Amino acid sequence: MLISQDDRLSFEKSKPGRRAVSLPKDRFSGEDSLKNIPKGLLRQTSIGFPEMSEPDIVRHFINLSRKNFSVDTHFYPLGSCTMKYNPKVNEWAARQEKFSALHPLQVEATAQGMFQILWELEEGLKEISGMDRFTMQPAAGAHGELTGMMLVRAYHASRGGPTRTKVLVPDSSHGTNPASAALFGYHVVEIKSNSHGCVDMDDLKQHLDEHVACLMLTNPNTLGLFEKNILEITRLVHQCGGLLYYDGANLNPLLGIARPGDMGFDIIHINLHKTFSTPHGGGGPGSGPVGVKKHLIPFLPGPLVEQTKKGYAWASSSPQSIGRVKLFHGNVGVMVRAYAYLKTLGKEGLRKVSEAAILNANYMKEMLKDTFKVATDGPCMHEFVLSLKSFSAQGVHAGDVGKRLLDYGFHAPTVHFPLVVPEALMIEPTETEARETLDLFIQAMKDIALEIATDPEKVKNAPHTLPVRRPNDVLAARKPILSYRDQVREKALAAEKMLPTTDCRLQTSD
Amino acid sequence: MLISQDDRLSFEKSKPGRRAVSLPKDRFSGEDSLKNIPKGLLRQTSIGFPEMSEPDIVRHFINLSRKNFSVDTHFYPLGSCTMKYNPKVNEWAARQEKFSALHPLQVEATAQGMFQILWELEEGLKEISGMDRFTMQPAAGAHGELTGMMLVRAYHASRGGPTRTKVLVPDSSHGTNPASAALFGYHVVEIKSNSHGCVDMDDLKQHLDEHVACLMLTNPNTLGLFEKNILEITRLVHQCGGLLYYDGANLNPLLGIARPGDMGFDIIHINLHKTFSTPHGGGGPGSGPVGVKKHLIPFLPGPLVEQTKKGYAWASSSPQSIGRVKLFHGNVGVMVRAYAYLKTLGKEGLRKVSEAAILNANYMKEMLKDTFKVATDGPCMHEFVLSLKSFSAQGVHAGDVGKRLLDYGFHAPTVHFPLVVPEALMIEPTETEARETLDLFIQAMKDIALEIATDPEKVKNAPHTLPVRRPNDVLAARKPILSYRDQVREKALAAEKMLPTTDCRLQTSD
Amino acid sequence: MPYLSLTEEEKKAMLGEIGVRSFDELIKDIPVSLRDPKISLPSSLSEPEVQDLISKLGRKNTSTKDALSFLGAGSYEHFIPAAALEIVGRQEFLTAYTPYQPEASQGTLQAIYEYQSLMTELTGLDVSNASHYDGATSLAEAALVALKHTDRPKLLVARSVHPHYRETMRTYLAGTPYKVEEFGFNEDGNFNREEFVAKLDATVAGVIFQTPNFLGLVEDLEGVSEKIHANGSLMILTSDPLSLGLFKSPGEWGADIAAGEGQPLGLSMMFGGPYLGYFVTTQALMRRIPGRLAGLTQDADGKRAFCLTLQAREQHIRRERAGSNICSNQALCALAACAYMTLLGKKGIHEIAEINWDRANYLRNKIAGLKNFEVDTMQPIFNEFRVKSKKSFAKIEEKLMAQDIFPGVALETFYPELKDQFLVCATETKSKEDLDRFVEALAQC
Amino acid sequence: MPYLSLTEEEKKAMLGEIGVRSFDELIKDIPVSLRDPKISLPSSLSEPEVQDLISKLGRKNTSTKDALSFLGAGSYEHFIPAAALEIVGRQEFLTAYTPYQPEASQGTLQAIYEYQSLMTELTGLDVSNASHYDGATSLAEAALVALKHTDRPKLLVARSVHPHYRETMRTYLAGTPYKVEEFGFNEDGNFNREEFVAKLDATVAGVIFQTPNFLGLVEDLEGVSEKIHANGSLMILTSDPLSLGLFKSPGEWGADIAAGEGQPLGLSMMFGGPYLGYFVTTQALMRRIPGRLAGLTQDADGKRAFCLTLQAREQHIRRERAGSNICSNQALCALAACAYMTLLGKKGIHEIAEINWDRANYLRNKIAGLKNFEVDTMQPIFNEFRVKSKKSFAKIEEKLMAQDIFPGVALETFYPELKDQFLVCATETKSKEDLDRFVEALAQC
Ligand SMILES: Cc1ncc(COP(=O)(O)O)c(C=O)c1O
Ligand SMILES: Cc1ncc(COP(=O)(O)O)c(C=O)c1O
Repeated sequence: MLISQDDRLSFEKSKPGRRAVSLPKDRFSGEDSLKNIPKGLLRQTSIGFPEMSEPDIVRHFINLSRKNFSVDTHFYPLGSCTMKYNPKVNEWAARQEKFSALHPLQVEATAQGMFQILWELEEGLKEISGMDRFTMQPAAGAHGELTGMMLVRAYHASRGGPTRTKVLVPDSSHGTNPASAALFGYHVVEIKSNSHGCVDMDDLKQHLDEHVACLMLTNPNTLGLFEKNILEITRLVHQCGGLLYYDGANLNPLLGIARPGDMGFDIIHINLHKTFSTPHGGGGPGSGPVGVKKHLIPFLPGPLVEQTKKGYAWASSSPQSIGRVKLFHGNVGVMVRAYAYLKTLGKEGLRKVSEAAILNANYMKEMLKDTFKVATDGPCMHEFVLSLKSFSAQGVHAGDVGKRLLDYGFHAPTVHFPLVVPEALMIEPTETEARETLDLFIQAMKDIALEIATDPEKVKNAPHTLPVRRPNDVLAARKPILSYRDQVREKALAAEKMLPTTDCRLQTSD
Repeated sequence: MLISQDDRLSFEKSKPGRRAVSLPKDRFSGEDSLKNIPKGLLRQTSIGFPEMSEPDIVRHFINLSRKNFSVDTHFYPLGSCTMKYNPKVNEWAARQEKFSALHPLQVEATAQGMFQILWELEEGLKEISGMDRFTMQPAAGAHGELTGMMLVRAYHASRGGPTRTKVLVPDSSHGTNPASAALFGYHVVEIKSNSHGCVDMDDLKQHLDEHVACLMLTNPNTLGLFEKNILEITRLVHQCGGLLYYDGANLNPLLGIARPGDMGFDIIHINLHKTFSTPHGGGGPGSGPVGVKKHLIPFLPGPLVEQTKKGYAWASSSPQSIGRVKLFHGNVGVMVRAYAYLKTLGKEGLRKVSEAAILNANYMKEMLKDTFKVATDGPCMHEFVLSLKSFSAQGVHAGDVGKRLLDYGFHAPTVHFPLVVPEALMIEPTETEARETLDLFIQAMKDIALEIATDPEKVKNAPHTLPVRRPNDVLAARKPILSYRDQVREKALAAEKMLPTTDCRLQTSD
Repeated sequence: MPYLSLTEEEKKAMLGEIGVRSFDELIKDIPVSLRDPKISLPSSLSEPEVQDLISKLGRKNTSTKDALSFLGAGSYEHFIPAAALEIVGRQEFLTAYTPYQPEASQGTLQAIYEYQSLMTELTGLDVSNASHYDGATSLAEAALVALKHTDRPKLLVARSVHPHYRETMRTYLAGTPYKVEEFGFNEDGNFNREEFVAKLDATVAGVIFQTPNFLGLVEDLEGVSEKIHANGSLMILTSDPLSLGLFKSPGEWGADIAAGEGQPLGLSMMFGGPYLGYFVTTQALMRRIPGRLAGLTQDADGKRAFCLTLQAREQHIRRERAGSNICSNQALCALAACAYMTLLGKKGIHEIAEINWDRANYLRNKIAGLKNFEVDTMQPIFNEFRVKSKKSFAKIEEKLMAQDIFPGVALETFYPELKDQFLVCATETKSKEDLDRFVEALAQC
Repeated sequence: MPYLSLTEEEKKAMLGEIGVRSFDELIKDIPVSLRDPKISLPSSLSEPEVQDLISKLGRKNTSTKDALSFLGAGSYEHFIPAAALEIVGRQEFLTAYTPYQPEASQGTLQAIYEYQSLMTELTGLDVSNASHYDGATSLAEAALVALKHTDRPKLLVARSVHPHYRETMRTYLAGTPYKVEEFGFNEDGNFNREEFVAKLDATVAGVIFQTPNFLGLVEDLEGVSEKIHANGSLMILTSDPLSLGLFKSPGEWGADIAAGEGQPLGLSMMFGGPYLGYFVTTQALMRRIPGRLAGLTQDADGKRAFCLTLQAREQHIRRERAGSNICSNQALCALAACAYMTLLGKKGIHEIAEINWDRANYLRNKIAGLKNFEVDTMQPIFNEFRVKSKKSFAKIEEKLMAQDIFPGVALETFYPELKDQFLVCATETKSKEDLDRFVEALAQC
């Protein structure tokens, strides 16, 4: 077994008596004082944490990290996720003790630098999006959407009138859109896409009535198309008294080019972890500030930052505020990164970013279109979708092509999304990639097309060169093993009943 | 080509017009002022640095790093190098801006925290080694040796008497010992090792006369043996007026167990980058403080730290000082790390470290001795040497076994050193390795022994699984290509003469 | 822009190669009236200028490293092992997306799986998710699980649960048919058992307690779960996870869900986030868990492999029928907690809890000796406790701030009746001298 | 000790397995009289305590980030790109040894090779080593190369070479048969051409210049190399490498060896080290280069590979006949410089030089307007210049220190005749406000 590839769990590497971090030995209260705690309150069960030395723990995690693909090591054209480069100066900024060691309830005067960042970041987001005020609390896009739905409800409630129970979402929308609306009790109505991949205006009109609370839209949509009827769409929804929510996950191609606020959106979230270049961390944390037009400001979660004569401060909550949606002020660490990025971008940088994102996507689309079917016509924005339906004959699915790309050293594009495209492969190169990288990817895709023709099994069974081959996810879901405890339990049970365990590896050589 | 394994040079990834780091645009002097600089002073030639974007540069270096073995990812039992775990808290300490942003010529009062570290580290080194004063200037072990030789010369010069021209070193000594002595004009005399691997007392006595300036010794020696006649050795050398220099590269097994100062050494260097756990950084920086007994203090390079009523300060140089051996105060960043380690060790930790280092080495030696010939008898200290002479029949050399270990996921031990052992393989596990790791290594060694018997070619051609196979070092030395310029030049020349280039890869697919 | 690769020449060439005359052709779908908005932003800064700006802004803050801070109340100052910081900084962890491609994400997946395993050990419950946004949202999701699982309309919440948690829960439930009812705490700070029992009726889906509660007291929950379960409701517990090294775990108290804030597990305070919502529950509720789950399985060769599992619960599969809408979570924070807990190890987790208790206990005893302050030394605490001042807290705070001491969090903000009372927190970061200095400063007030 | 793995049980078991009764049997060769020395050291600190201690010690320093510093004189405050810091922090670079096993060290080897390539580009010379300890030792080694190569006994050194370099060289050569002779500088700070010419005799192995010299002046070395080479000697030049983005390179001046300090290339000042000795020379002197060299070659499959080469020069092969004794070098510092230069790129290296010049030039012009100070605005400088004060420098320093300004380095320490003169350095780290604030403060003196 190679230590560098030792994939045992920390629990399996544990040995009684080993210690890593050392802790102070002094006790100030005197040895016996612990005895004053009522027995009934004390923990009786042991805590089965692993016992390892620091060197072994560090090696464990560093070697684990080496099994990942990441933006810093690989091209990661994951559609809808905007896996752009995460600038190192942003990380540097967020690590400064002068920010990281601030308590959220410190007296305002002692955190003026922090306040200034929050304030200026909000100002920047307002300018870029065309909105009037932001709450920085939401932790991610979906959290922003949920907050948005609360704002929608509070707004309509404040105005009386008919009860508005419907939230409209296009069938191409991201799963969080309907999920956020439904979680908050709204009835979700799907609007069809037309043959071009945009909102079907007729279908939309059919659903517009006085029960519409809101239309949620991402623009460009998940097919990478700018909704060219956007002004008509927002006009129609407003006309029937509904609000417009903008899912800002796809803001990257619009910096300095067009603003959701100008399109007529009332509420918007921005994924700082996408457009504003903060790292995804293997799934989070993100940050999903929610911006609104004037008429919705009173409903925002509090507290907001305000500028006073004595400096920045927390504004007292508006009586109409929906209330806080998070423990404290949001994912501030992510905001510090986004702030550093905003300062680097500046006025001049905005458009450059979006132009390059759009150009890169169009270049890839054009270079691939002879080999693969593009799901849409004409130019795309920052991403595009291929439909690999034609390979079904060989039994090859979009997901297989994604897996085969891993062997070529590329992270897979988003597969099987958006749902409206059969066998979808959704490619978003972002602006930070070099042309050479795009060319390598294009070549790999063409090579794979050839493989499908000549040796489809190779593609269907890919990847072949990664730390593991395809995990059996049916087994994973049928017999969920979600912790080391489950593993131990399963093993004991299997031993008893003489059955095979899911965790075969434990049975074989260690 | 996999981007993550793209081994082109930055120069080869360059494209005109690309930029990474941005710099301020403002000029305070006015555009034209540059014109005031005399033309003759200005650079005329262009600087052929690569042009790349920051994302591509980061990916370049991160992926390069992934081609390395390192302590944080692999077991690295490189004899004589003490590749112990490099604690992360030490790195954390050295990165603090409060140290890293100190200028070496700051007014003393503004750097008292830094001074305290230097002072307390010196105090600790004194206690641990049994010496009376240290200079922290030397940058590494070899630099310490050179400083030591200067001290030897200055000391003898100050006392008059016969000119002492000889420096004695055992034939098992590290190459830096004779090189340091010779560099400084001494005549180097090799003392034989006896059949047990220790200093041959008879040979030593033969060379002792009034021309002996010094005996350089590392103890335990490079065979991993404690020189049991050490007290006799130091007595004899002193008797004839010579000094004793201790090469502290092998101090790791002696912490809290025995002190060079007590053994009779007059001068010693300590490799902070070995015993004191600072990282090797791919070859450096190290730090090699030199400690002396009282009679040599006046000769130390200055300035030294002293404690005054107003706090710490630089002491004014002694008139007998040999003068500085380095630009400023030594590799302070390394010292900060060593200081953090010293504080973590404390009184209690010293012996624990050395005991574990010795035990680990003896355990490995005993477990391997039935399969491989151990070069010495009896217990070893923190390292031991195998002699693989017996495999010569199969044409397998120590170096081959080292290479084959790479395939097993272990860094190779030191090979072909010390020179006194034919086909030497020198193994130093260090104290920070777990028993399981040692066992895996032992098993790998045994497997390799089996491979030598059954399939020696596999071993002779190892490694098979690394980013490259064995580099042709004869070619490298015969036609040195030491820079991108050389490469370009060679390529042009080869094209002209229609010859193959060393850098074949450039000719084939990119 | 230092982060772009395309040069002007390349742009031109690429446009040409794809047969487009000008960039504007690519964005022709954007109505002209929308294009080129006037955006007022400062000019781009170069990296040296950004670094300089960040340093300058930093200097405008007085951090808890500059001052002696006794602030707690949901965000805690703890020592973070340097090794944990390095692990979290590993670029392959930091710059990866959600592990949707398991073959290219075994590092992240195994780390999440280990995090889940550690959390089940710590809480004594069966199944942990991969993280939620923070303690407040995690607890709100727990409330939703209870409401849906029992199909009952009401939550019963102890008033001694963190006020921000309760506010967030109310925000989440406002406008829905669900109701939140509270039961109070006694003069001594412990929950009011009579009121709890009285309000536990057939409409109650779940009951939420916090221990140590917001006032710092370790609640005695003896017999509570039996009552709740007999009523057909779920018991939800939120705790400082570090306190579980010393005090009874949610599992031991009989809780169905442990949901709360994991920040004490190796995350910096960072002015309030990013933090870590933990969510651990029983086997019975497994399929109601919000957020991602990493599971163990086999790969095509029968080798151990990890993947995200039970995804049918989630929004990207189930859309409007999903249990929760969460997508991005706090993965890197979970990794930090995973590294932290692993570094502490089996013994360390007990020790760190004990040390926290020791510091707070010592400090409380000392303050007990001051004439202008009152503490109840008989109540069991973890690392935080309530101090009643005989003088105005605002004045005291002002005085101490002048000495670079952050004395604690005023309780009146959260409970108007607790005038001039404040929460004081002391963790392992405080030395005896620190504590004595604080006491001395208080004595001067 | 948190860094050990062996438990007491394991130790016992292992001793047993190797047939040893007690640990002492393993160290029986150590004379009993030597064993168990009494060592007086403080007790072991836990990690939180170490962190605390380090933070406390840090607070006792006033760093150049806390103050406004104009210190230079061989160590320079520069902006370091965050990306460079991350690269240097990569564990696989940081915790690897010297790349003696090339197959397991291609990362380090290629990075060194790129460093060497960048240094040849920058200096305009042919071959760079992989690093030396620092500027002073590298220059001393260059002196040794000249002495050995020409087999002549004397070095001629400009007195305007950094005094610490000259001292180090003297230390290196004291007690050897070699001699160092110096030639002075003129009133204006430029080297004394007549003296140089006069002393350039047949015993001279090499001549050493610094430009910009210690007083900050860019030397005019027109015709110098011709004279030196005509004399059969070598020309050795030491320069701030950043200055080469603007001013003539060693190659252009005809130098045989460029050796000096690479700290300005992305290394922090760190109270004086670790720094980076660069050493670049001509093809002719290649085999005399001290220290390691990385070379390009082919692997067994004909694929490109890197390895250490020309090792026959080095101590581990050649022992007492080695050209230099260096073993460990400053590899990680070279990596930092490599990352820094790559990040700057072809344009950036010129720009950064220009900005440094701009800041210093602006500041010098401003100071020229002050009545108590005198500067020579006609002399070409890079980022540093000499100021003559009409008042006591000690007093000025005291006044400025009270305003958290480090005004510069006193020249009297190094050149007794330059009383109340000081060196002022201004790099790209200084904003216009910073410079104006300094001038304002000086004006008040
Ligand atoms: C279009 C779209 N909407 C919403 C989201 C949800 O954002 P988050 O993951 O930050 O909750 C995503 C994330 O992938 C998305 O692509
Ligand atoms: C025994 C011995 N002496 C001296 C040295 C030289 O030390 P440094 O590399 O720090 O110059 C070494 C380094 O490997 C060594 O092992």
